[in-house]
Amino acid sequence: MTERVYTKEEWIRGLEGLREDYTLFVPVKDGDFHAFMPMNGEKVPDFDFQNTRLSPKSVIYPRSERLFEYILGNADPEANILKESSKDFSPRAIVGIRPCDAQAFQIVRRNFDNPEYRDPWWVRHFESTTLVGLGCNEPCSTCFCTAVGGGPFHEDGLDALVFDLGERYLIKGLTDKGEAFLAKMNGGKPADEAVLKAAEDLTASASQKITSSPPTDPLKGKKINDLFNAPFWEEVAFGCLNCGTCTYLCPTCWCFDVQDEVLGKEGDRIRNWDSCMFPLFTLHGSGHNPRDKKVQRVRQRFMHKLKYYVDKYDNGVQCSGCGRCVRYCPVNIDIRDVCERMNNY
Amino acid sequence: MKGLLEHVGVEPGRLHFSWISSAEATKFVDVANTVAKEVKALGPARYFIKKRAEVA
Amino acid sequence: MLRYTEKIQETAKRLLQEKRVDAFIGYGKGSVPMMNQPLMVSDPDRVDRLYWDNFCGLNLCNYLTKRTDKVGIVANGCNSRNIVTHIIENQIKRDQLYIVGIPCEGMIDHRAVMRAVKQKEILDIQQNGKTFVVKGADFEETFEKEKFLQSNCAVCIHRNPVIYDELLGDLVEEQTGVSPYQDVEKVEAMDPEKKQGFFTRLISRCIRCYACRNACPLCYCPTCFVDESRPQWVGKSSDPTDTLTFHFLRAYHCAGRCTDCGACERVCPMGISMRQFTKKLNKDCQELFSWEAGLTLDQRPPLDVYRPDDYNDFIK
Amino acid sequence: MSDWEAKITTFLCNWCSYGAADLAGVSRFQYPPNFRIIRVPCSARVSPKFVLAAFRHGADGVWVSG
Repeated sequence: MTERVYTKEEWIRGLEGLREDYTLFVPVKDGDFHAFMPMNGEKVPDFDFQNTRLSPKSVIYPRSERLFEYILGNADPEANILKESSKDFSPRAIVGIRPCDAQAFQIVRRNFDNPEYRDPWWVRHFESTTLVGLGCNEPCSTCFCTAVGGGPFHEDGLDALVFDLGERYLIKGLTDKGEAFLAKMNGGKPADEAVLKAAEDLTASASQKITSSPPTDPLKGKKINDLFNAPFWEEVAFGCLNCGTCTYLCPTCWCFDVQDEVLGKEGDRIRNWDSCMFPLFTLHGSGHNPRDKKVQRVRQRFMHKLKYYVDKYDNGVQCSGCGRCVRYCPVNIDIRDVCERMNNY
Repeated sequence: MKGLLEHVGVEPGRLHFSWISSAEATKFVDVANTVAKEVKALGPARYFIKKRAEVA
Repeated sequence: MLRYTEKIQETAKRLLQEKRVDAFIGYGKGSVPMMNQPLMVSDPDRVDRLYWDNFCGLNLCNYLTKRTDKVGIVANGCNSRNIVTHIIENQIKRDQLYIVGIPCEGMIDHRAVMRAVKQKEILDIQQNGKTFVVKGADFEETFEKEKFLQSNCAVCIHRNPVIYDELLGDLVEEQTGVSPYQDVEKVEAMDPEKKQGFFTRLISRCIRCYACRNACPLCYCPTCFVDESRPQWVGKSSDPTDTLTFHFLRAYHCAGRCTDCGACERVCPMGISMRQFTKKLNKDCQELFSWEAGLTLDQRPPLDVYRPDDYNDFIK
Repeated sequence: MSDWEAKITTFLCNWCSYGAADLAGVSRFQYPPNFRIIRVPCSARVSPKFVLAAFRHGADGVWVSG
């Protein structure tokens, strides 16, 4: 396992040097918040951030993705055939991804890459991406990663992890992908004992800063039907606007909607993010909608995350505790509160 | 409608409304000429046209 | 502002106990600072969850549509105007409502506060009349409320509720001398190309979560045009033209009805200022029809009626 | 660019302007060929969606006439 120390300037220079080998996605300050954007020499990476507004899921799973395309006509021999769109699967790296968001990819992976079903685009994007995490020195009060099996310096799901030690960064390679990334990166010195000790202390102190931790273990023992018919859903759902903020900001929401867009003699099949909060999500062709009430949709979101997923994959909840939905829900529906209610029911 | 379209940047000469009775063939021709002239003067539209989606 | 909390609780309790209303709609204190949760209480013993402060920027009229019971509701200036609009549009009947009016002094813009503390995490906010204290892990700062109003509140000229059954405080003085449409005028002065650039940039961050549409009390159609599929008017991808079409038509559907309550902007997770669209229409309604939405129950809105002296210049 | 001809989506009321266009035709009046006429039962049938749809499909101009 490689462990190297960089000064902050060295680190940025090292990343610059990697731009030939990788498309680097780095946190960039964009107006009021941070977003992962490709490092292109113009935008300055800013690693002094709490977390990005939108999760980095869009790097692997874009909000709209062209899957197939066709053209009509007689002149072109390639015409009249529905072809898979060409995609860029060259190596990418998300640098500065928080451990919770990296863990989220593992959660989503169970859905997109399992023995029954394998999503070729998601898997190839995921495999070509190196996740270089940045531990959280100062977790937010809304974070609850420790409650869902993660932590501010959790290593699962990451290829390398960076510790921010004030003046310097310590970077640890964790997987082959991470080691390859480090091998290509210039600069840095091998880490000494003092630095490793500092990193350990940081990890311990950060975990203690996580204040909210709704237990998720009791969920497994509950009966689905009991929770489904619980009386509290009406109350939880009352304020809900049925907007897509929670699902679109969530790093573990994976639902999509495939749309055909036809324009004259050409057309595309596009996969877009969809949200279980929208009535259209479950609308049948017949006009029937099995989830046409707000309360049914809100229940679906929480039941899926906190119960169905738990039962199906037996691998914890479908939530990485990043706290985005808690912070940005316009009507303050708090998943921690809902989880408590489900626990106590 | 016209006000908001122009506000978001569609040129004023692109959208026209008129009121012509079925007996007013001459007015129809007049208005048709004006409309065509104004739109031609603006050249081809470039804005608000749905092209192939700009997606990944 | 905070003093209203107790009064709201008392009133709600009384109304529920006297069976004047079946349910009472208000705000509850949120689990994170600067966020409040819309709340419905039907048990008189649970009114202590009701709350009021400077961050009640959501519009509660959303929760009135299609109700058949009798409801009590708290309403400040803009919310009361939306209630009027609802009544005019037959979304609820006047005698179903018990409106508890709150003279409003403006809501605080949570984004402006975040900017002022450089996006550091806020753990607690104390509100004391004209100032408020923001506390974080390693800082504590005091700000003047006046400077942190939501942009729609800063130019609001209808702070007092226009319709109510009971008022919970003395009417406040309305602001005078504000010029609400300065930003609209700035855009109006641009040439078409600049305008295109302005609006393209404005909505470039939009993720199409439809929070603005759903937070808007005016948007109560059973099927929104973006959800229609036969024919499909708008694509669902992140294509800029589709996004622009959505914002354009959403705004257009609010013509002559928007009360500039600011809920759309408040809820946007990406901080898009979509009031730039609706404000232009408000300005046009003001100039062409001398109309502001939701001020009276006795007059039909301008796009609803024909008058021989209607503005006619756009027709050849 | 020189052979560019404007395409103008035109919504005409069946009872008014469509009649006028018909009359212009039988009277052999000349008018420009750029219009793509859609006959509607009344100009009030034209929803703002139609106008946007026309622009989205690449119309250079839209003319609504009652």
